[in-house]
Amino acid sequence: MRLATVWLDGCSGCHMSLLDLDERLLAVAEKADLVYSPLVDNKIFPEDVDITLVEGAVSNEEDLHKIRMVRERTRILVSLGDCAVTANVPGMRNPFLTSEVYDRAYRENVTFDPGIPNQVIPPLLPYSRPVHEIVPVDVFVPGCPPSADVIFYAVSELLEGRIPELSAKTRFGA
Amino acid sequence: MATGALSDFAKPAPPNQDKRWRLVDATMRRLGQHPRGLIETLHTVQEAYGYLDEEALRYVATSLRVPLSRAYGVATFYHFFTLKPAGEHTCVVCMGTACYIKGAPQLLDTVKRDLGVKPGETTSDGKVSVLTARCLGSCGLAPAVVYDREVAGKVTPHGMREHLAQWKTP
Amino acid sequence: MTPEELEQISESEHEAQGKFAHRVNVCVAAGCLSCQSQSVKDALDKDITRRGWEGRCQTKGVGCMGLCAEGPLVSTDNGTMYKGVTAADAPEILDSVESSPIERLLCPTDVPFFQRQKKIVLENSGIIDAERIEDYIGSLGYGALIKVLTEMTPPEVIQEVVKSGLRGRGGAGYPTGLKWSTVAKAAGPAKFIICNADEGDPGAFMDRSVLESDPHRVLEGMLIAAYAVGASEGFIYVRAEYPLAIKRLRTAIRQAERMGLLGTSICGTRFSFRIDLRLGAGAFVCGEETALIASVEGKRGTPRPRPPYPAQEGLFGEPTLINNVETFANISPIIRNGGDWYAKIGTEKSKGTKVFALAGRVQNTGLVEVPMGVTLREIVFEIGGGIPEGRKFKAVQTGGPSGGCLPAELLDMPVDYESLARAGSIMGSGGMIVMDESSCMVDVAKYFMDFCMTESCGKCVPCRVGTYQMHRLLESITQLEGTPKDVALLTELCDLLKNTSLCGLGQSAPNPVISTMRSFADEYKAHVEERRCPAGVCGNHRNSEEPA
Amino acid sequence: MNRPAANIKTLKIDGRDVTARPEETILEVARQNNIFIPRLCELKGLSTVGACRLCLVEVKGSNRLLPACVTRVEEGMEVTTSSERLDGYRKAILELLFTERNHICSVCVSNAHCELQSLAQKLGITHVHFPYRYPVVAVDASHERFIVDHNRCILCSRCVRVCEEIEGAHTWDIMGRGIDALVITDLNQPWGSSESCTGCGKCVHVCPTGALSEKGRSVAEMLKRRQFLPYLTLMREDRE
Repeated sequence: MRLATVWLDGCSGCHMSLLDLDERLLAVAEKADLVYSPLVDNKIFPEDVDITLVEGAVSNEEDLHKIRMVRERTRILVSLGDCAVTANVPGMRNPFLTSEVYDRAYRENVTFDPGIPNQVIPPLLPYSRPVHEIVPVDVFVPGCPPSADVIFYAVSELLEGRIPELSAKTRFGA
Repeated sequence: MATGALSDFAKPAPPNQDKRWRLVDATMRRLGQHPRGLIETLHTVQEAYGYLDEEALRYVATSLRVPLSRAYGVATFYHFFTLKPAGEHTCVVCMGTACYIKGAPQLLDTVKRDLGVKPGETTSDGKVSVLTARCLGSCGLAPAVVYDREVAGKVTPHGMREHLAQWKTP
Repeated sequence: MTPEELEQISESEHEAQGKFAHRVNVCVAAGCLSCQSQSVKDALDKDITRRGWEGRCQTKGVGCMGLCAEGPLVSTDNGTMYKGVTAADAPEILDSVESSPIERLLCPTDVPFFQRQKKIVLENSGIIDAERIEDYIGSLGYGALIKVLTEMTPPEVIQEVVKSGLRGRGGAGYPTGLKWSTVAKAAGPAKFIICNADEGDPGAFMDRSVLESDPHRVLEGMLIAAYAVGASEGFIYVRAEYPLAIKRLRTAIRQAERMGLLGTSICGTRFSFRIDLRLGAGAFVCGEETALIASVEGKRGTPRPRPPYPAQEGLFGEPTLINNVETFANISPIIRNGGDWYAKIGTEKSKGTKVFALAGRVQNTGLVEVPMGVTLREIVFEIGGGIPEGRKFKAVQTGGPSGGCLPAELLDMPVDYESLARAGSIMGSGGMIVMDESSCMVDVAKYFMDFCMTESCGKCVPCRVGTYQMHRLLESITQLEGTPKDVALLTELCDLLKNTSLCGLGQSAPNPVISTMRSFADEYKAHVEERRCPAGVCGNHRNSEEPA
Repeated sequence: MNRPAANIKTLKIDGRDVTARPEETILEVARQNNIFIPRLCELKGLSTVGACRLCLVEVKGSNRLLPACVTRVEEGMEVTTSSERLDGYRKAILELLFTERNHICSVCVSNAHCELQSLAQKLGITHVHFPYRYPVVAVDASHERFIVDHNRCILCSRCVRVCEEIEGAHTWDIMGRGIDALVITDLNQPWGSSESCTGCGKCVHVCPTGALSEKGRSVAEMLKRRQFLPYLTLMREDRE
């Protein structure tokens, strides 16, 4: 199986939790090749990925571009963690205008050379949104972050070709 | 119960000397000073003062022994009541079904363009308040608009524009 | 007041009116008033004085004549009707009462709009002066009340109403007689009658017209109901947005009290009944009985789960009978002519007549009363005169925000409770809005959902959040930004709201969406698949009649 | 207390034979028999309003779904508390609640102790398939001991009822209507400035979510105590 992980707008906590699999990572590695991930070197998301775990909400234009490409190249797309599932903390800006958010981040709270960057930082979308509002998602793993046990269970089931039943094991905010 | 405790909650005096409070008091008396007279009393206040402010709500609530939060809850539940003073003129665009399909949305667009206000708002100079109505029951004359209590039927954006212009010039 | 005294008032009224050689009636119901009909009446009065015709020609401010679109309407005693009359026409009209009619203003009455109607509820509308109880009495008014008080027992009255087959005219069509007997059987130290005059459907103005044109008829219906069920106090819950109706009701109550037709020991019997007004304050949900009761009690108008039903535990916890204006307005003719007479009109399950407010894209907008069972086609194309400007009929909407849009295929359907329900709409209170090809049905669905969202009381979750979600989905579809997935979500929410909402408002809120999705699926499809509005209504730039 | 046998109703809930007193509701009887029916607005000791619609059940012979919290038992009733249809509706209703305000469980004082959150898990909700609303609503920390965070409020009205029915202060009520409804104190003023609030804290402890909390609690630290409610009800009954 070809496995990938993607990091959109999130704190990387879900990837940390993934690393918490510890020695169980070896068990996963026996069944799957990690073909793309912020944890490995590949810079290009390959074609024909079997399973992609997505951490983070879709918040800016780069996220949007990336998740659409990932969806096209992935058989089973997994929303990993509350940011991907609900927009969670990145979504807390959603009641406000992006201009207000920029002001707060780059002007009000900045003492040295305040100003909104116009390069490098991809433009924010009007809302930070859960992945499934942008592209179809096959499996949802809520949790902030989902525990290593939950991730291991979910990935193991997927590698066995089954869709994991997760509601008994995790929830929003878990 | 001690009578002293009761007298603390005797009917309060009106907030000020304004004679219109007598009308309000009369309504409350007619309804036996009972909590169930709340809505009728609020109607009288709004008729007398044009809107319900905090002072009036507090006075009516205490007089009728209605909890403050309930009085506020009732005053904000019913769209006929308003907590803000209206402008010098009011323009009510009927949004009944007949008016809607005969061009009420275009009338609202006209108001927005000409006065720069949305329904429920008053122009910054306090001249005109714009409201919408559920249905005036003047469906035979759709689309209908009420300019300062006068119903006008078969209103066109052009006619409306002229009417609003009259109000703008002092 | 005795039967003899009533007879006497009636006779002297006839005599007083008979003294005039001529009479000119001017409609002073809200529709014509907003076209300055009062100034027409004033001009007529002035010209009568000028001519010295005071004893010869009477002018009378009367209620609605029906054809509101052509107002102000004026009729003369020789059966001529004039439309679009202005104050300047007054002298000419007075000239015409003794010569030939004025061709220029003539409103033909031998047309289907007038000929195809059958007036029971509106029998006095456009004929009597709503502000004079004598005129009502002169038209058999309060005769039914005297009849029940002197000749009938309460069970006999209920029996007559049961026999008539009358069903509630407020929407759901619950059998009126059955409702009355439930309240009559309920035990309670006090019972109440409420007349629901909070006509809330946008596009409906039947009740307003009845209240403005013939308020005593409603009082008489309530009195008879009170006698039948054993109530001693009644309330009319009337929209604050109807100032003229309120004024005329207040006048009518005062007059009836003065004549001993309301108050204690009515007509010398042990029957006492008082009526008070309660003003609605702009909440559609108060058409729901339990919400209406909460509002009369001075509270937020939120519905509560039933049972207990208002007939058992209603206003102030006591058994309460709630009927709407038109239902009460049917009572006195039923008592006067008998339940069997009434039951002969209409269809097997829907008896009598129904008043409809015909509006929208139709030639003759106004108020019509027709026997139950006539077809939509008759109403729209014969009585209504069809669609103006040579456009094509698209749909007729009945039942307001709880109803549905009926397409051309259903035009030959008879108008009765069952047929409308089968077609996915409801009778509702009687609003009938005609739409032509210039209306987009998705936009119409959005309009009604906007209404339901704004009017949701917010108590139960499915209605509070569901109407918001549905409106948002329809908003995006009408912005031509919707997807087929949005349509699927809409369908899911329709089912949810229908089955889980607390009250009728939420349960029926999806009806306009369901019925348009069923009959105009291609329009939804065009919006989400081709991003195109076939009627040219939707999109970011609304067509305006004039350049910005 | 002994009651004559004639006053006992027998009915079936999910195929099980159960008995009940005639004044009892389906929800009460189900609870006595450890049959789970989800609900958020109902709380034992407060009046029932039938507002959240989560406790809707199927009753044989009725074509409508009935709210278990206000529907009284009847002889021979056959009640189904769980079915694919009911579960679907319940999930949809809960999801609608999640979309209505800004429920960010991960940073909520009531995380892990929240009735909305735990019900969602129990009913197998792993994501919300309706779009979120993201309203701008306030947090009021003006009271010296308590906080109201409207982002977490589900308008169940438990606070309104406990304040009116148990405390007798009627500090809380609901203003506005529909999607714009909000719980308020007195004349929609800061809680800290309320004249009628006694500061008893009952509202905080009956609140099913993190909308009402005690000050000084961090994420997942707000535990709610409810034992006072049956206790007060019982003690007041005995006083009669």
